[in-house]
Amino acid sequence: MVTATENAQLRVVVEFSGGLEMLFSDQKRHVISIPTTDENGKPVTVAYLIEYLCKNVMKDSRKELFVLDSQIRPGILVLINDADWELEGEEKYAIQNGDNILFVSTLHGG
Amino acid sequence: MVTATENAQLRVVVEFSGGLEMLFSDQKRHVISIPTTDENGKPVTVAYLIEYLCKNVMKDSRKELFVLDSQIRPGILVLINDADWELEGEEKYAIQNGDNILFVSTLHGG
Amino acid sequence: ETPWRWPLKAEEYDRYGRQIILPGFGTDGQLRLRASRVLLVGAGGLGCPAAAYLAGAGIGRIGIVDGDVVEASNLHRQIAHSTSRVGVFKAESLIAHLRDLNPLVQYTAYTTHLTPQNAEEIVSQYDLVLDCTDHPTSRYLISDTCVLLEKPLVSASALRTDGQLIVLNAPVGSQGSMKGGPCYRCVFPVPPPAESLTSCGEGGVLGPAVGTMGVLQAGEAIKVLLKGKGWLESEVEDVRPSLMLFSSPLLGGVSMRTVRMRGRRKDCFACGEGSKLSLASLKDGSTDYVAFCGGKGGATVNVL
Amino acid sequence: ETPWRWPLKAEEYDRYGRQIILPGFGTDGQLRLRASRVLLVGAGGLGCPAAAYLAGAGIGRIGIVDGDVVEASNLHRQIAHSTSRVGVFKAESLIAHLRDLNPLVQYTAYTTHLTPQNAEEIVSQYDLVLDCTDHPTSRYLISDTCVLLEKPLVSASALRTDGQLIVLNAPVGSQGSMKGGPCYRCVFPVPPPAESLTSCGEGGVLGPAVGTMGVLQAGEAIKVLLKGKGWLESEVEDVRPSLMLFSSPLLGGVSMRTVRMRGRRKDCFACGEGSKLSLASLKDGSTDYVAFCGGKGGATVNVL
Ligand SMILES: [Zn+2]
Ligand SMILES: [Zn+2]
Repeated sequence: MVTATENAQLRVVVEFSGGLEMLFSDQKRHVISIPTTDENGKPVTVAYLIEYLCKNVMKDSRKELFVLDSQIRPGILVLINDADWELEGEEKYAIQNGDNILFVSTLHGG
Repeated sequence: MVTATENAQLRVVVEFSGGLEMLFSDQKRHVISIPTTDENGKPVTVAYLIEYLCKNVMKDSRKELFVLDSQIRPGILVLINDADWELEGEEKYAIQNGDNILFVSTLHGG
Repeated sequence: ETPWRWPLKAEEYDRYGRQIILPGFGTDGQLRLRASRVLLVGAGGLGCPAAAYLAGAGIGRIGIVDGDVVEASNLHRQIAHSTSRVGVFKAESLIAHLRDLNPLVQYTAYTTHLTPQNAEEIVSQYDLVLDCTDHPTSRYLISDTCVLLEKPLVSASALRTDGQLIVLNAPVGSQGSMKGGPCYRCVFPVPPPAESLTSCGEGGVLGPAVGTMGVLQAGEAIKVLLKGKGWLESEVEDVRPSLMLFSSPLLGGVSMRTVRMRGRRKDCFACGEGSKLSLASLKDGSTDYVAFCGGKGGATVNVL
Repeated sequence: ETPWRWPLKAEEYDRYGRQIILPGFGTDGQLRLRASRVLLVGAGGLGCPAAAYLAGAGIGRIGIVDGDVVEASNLHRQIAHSTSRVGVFKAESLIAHLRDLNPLVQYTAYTTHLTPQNAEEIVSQYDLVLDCTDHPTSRYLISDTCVLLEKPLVSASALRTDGQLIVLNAPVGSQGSMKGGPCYRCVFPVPPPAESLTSCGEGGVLGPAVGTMGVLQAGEAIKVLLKGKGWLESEVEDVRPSLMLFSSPLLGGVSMRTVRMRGRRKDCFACGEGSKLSLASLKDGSTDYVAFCGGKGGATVNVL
């Protein structure tokens, strides 16, 4: 029997900017629903979300422009509710319903 | 006996820009609490808020730069949750808890 | 010798290549800009940077209207003028800069203020107008003319450390119809009382604040021109433009906020159903802009 | 004849009056700008507008570092250069424009790229630096030099229709201390892999997008200079600067978003506790910026 908890979903707003949106169907803003817990029953984290995005949202085959060695590639900033994820626990941050997660490619042109 | 309803307060974020903040102690953002209902027991409106601001928040004596003939003076835009108040019923709009009300003086310099 | 088979000249590919390769721009976009004629009213703090980026982008023809001459007090923010051109008409001084930046553009200087009498003659020769002026009187006149001649209008303003920007009449709609974007009067039906107005001279202005607004104005104008007539039917109904609010306080960072404005006003004095405004009434002076704006204006208008 | 009793000369009051009257600016602010020396690294799409507004505002001394020459493909966005100066060093071309805009400023052109060898010599002569370059190699070099010489750094970048801006080392703190704002490496400790980099030539850039960033950069620089050393003790601890994200998509309006970044990194390669970075190690080449950034850079760097 499927319990209510297993069915529960988190609504997350995922945004891409600085050119990263080109890897995600040229769409800057995605509203997605993910489970509240992972396969081990633990609350889902940003690390889970990143894997989820690679598997389910990213159509572009160049995964290495987003994830390198199962980590966000250097040159991409991750902002959790408009704050650098380093202030929030990085990939271990437990996602809350309604969170806004922004991935920004740092620009170098000038 | 004072009922719970009479005690209830709405939390409203009031912002001023385009120079209007100079009439309000040079402060762009004010978080204020107002009653949920007016003296007649009706839900408070933007008209109520404007009167409240004049009486309780505005220190500057030049009320006529904000209100003329008990109306917002021409040249001031009122935005309710980032939309022109004309889209929301103007001064009759019933304020909700957590609303953001922005008063902007239109600029003409260039 | 092989004939040149490309839509743009070699020197155009060279000069505009870095924008042509932008996704969504392309050779078509460049051709559209080249076929466009843009009028800037005001060659001051907004007009200088706006004109520079429009000229750089390769607009086909650029007209500049300004009856003032360059003063030293302009130069902290009017960065396309120069000390050696103090005393020269701003429209001519600005074009001197633009012509050297991009000689492929055709330029016309109007060394006069825009008036109800000359507005039709001047504005009718262009496809899009930028309001870079600094007084309500000219803002209402420009908008009314754009309504009557069906021109989109990119309007910006700045004072102290703040700025505002809105794209009006985009898409254009005919007078009396509810289709198309609102005009300046739909959004601001009543001018502020004259005594509440602060001019740049009195209130001061931060160069980079007005400069940012001018550059953004050029960007929005380019987007309207790139879009051309490519509006979907659904985009023509109930158009609610964004008003962009910019702030750069001396004691803080920059901020920008976008608010949603109303669409066309059925009873708008200029674009509404029963409007009596016409090119004839404009010219014969029956719309008195100075009186409408509280009696100030005219001679005291100084473009930032 | 009565001696002149005012802190500024008459022509300075005249030229800068419109910014001096801004609340919080004043004669003191103008004196502060006049006493300041600002270095711009890069005279391209960011450097052109940034330098123009800084010169207009009356900075005392402006230095421009750029080893490139003006090309026609620059002119759609590098609006202080000109067609008649194609082939001229950008640093000199830009100063030609600035000198005519405001002859009261002292200008120095460095017609070379900034290198680990010349960085100390050049940067040490200035109070504040603007990073207007277009490659990670130069961004890390500029930041490291600013850490070692304790200079605030206003860093901006742009590509396609987007831009980013952050004020670093503000307030300045000494190497190894946790006081003061973070450096570029605190915020971006690892450069992006070379293969993920898109240059302006490849990716294209919208003139008004990079232009907006340059103008904003000048505004932030002016604010840092006005503030001077007036930081409260509480503002020096755990400084978390804002990163400003700007976007001007061709098919939409403009947007700007401010996100909160981390403060100083204890283990930062440049400003952290055990940092081995020194002016000597910079000069002797033991920090290889090109290798650090994945082997690209140097000769292929083109400033937008
Ligand atoms: Zn209208
Ligand atoms: Zn650091």
